[in-house]
Amino acid sequence: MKLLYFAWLKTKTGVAEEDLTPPPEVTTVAELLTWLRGRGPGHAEALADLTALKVAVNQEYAHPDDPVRPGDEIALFPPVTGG
Amino acid sequence: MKLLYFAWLKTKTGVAEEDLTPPPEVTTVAELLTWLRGRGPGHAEALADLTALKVAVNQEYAHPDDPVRPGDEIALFPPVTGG
Amino acid sequence: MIRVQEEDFDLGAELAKLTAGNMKVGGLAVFVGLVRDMAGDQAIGAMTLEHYPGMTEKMLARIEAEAKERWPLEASLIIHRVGRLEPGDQIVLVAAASAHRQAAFDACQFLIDWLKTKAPFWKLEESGEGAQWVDARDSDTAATKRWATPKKGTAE
Amino acid sequence: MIRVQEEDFDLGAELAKLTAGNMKVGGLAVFVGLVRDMAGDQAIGAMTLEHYPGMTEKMLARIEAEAKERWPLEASLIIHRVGRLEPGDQIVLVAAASAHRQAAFDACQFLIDWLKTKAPFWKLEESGEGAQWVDARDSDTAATKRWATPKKGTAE
Repeated sequence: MKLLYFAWLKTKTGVAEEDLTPPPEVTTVAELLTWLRGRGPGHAEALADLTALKVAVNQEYAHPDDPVRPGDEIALFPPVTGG
Repeated sequence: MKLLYFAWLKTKTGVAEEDLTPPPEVTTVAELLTWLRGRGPGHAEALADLTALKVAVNQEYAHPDDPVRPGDEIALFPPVTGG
Repeated sequence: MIRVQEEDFDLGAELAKLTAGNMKVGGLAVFVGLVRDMAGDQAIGAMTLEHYPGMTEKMLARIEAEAKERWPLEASLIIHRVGRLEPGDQIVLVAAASAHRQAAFDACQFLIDWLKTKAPFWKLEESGEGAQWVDARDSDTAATKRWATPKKGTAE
Repeated sequence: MIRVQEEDFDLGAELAKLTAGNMKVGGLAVFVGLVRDMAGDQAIGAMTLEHYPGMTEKMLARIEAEAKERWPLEASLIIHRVGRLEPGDQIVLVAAASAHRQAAFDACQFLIDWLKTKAPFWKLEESGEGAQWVDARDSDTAATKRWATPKKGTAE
């Protein structure tokens, strides 16, 4: 599973991209976020406030109960501010 | 008093501009239009439908009961279609 | 700024001038009206724009002043052409620049809505059946109404 | 058409290309976003626009497709820049051309409203106090809401 972090999520986790293999019981976006928070203090802080977080699974916006699968590209980022 | 006609009012009256001296009892836009209709069949036809007519007195939109005075510039035209 | 002219205008150059050097502009909204080759189901060869010199400039200046009063604009521009125009030709340009996009958008829409019902221009369209004065559209009057009560002097 | 690029764009040339040869276009509505030198009461030296390559293009294409479905557009264009930008620089261009002006205006506003809440761009502003990620504005979310229920897949 490929994880991508953008904007201040990248700063706080200290990583732009990482390849991870979560345990098989991680099957939804919400479960993935919970598991990621355990990876260290940077991840815990970056992912603390879920209301300030957007998730895209394979480049589509996703909800907490949407499924995640091995091989997916999961992006985590704050609300967008372009334009 | 200077009268100006635009668009199809000019075509129907056959005149773009005329200098006229209405009788002293013509003191309002409405009275002026009534008097102008008597100037001939072209004027009568052009000024027949007052709802399709806009009037400007000295380059300001005017209402039927607004005053007209000697020396005024009175323009008669259809609803505008620019832009 | 307002301009009434027979010549065409250079859209890119006009817009570049409008915001050049002003670092307070966050949004620029623009509308360009162009001559179509159809009016309803009738093919149009060309059109002639007549106007009321003197009153035209007065009304455009007042419409622009009203927009500046209603929205915090950094810059605004109205250019309207007169004379003979062919399909594809530019007729009118209105532009509004502001710190924020909604003010720019609203002011731009206001400028063209008011121009369409208050500025003394008339279109004469040439088709296969001869030349015909264009009728005013109810939708234009309706579009203007959304900007609420006009002030004295700008009323139609 | 959509484009994501580091280079600046020539506004006049882009707009001219958009309507060239299409005699069905009666109205062209355009919005250009520019870098301001102030954010709130803080002076901004420059900003860097980060984005999510791949998803950005996908979202912009979808936003454009949605606009074309909602309004009868003759042409549309979205250009968004990324990388380092300075005050006065152009950030984004959205444009919509239609037979009638209201469709052009509404589509243009829709394009920028949706872009601002759905396209994955993020602004990092440099001020005297260092670099700071810009917070999303509630007013942008509110502006998007006026276009009613987004379809599946474009939802935030």
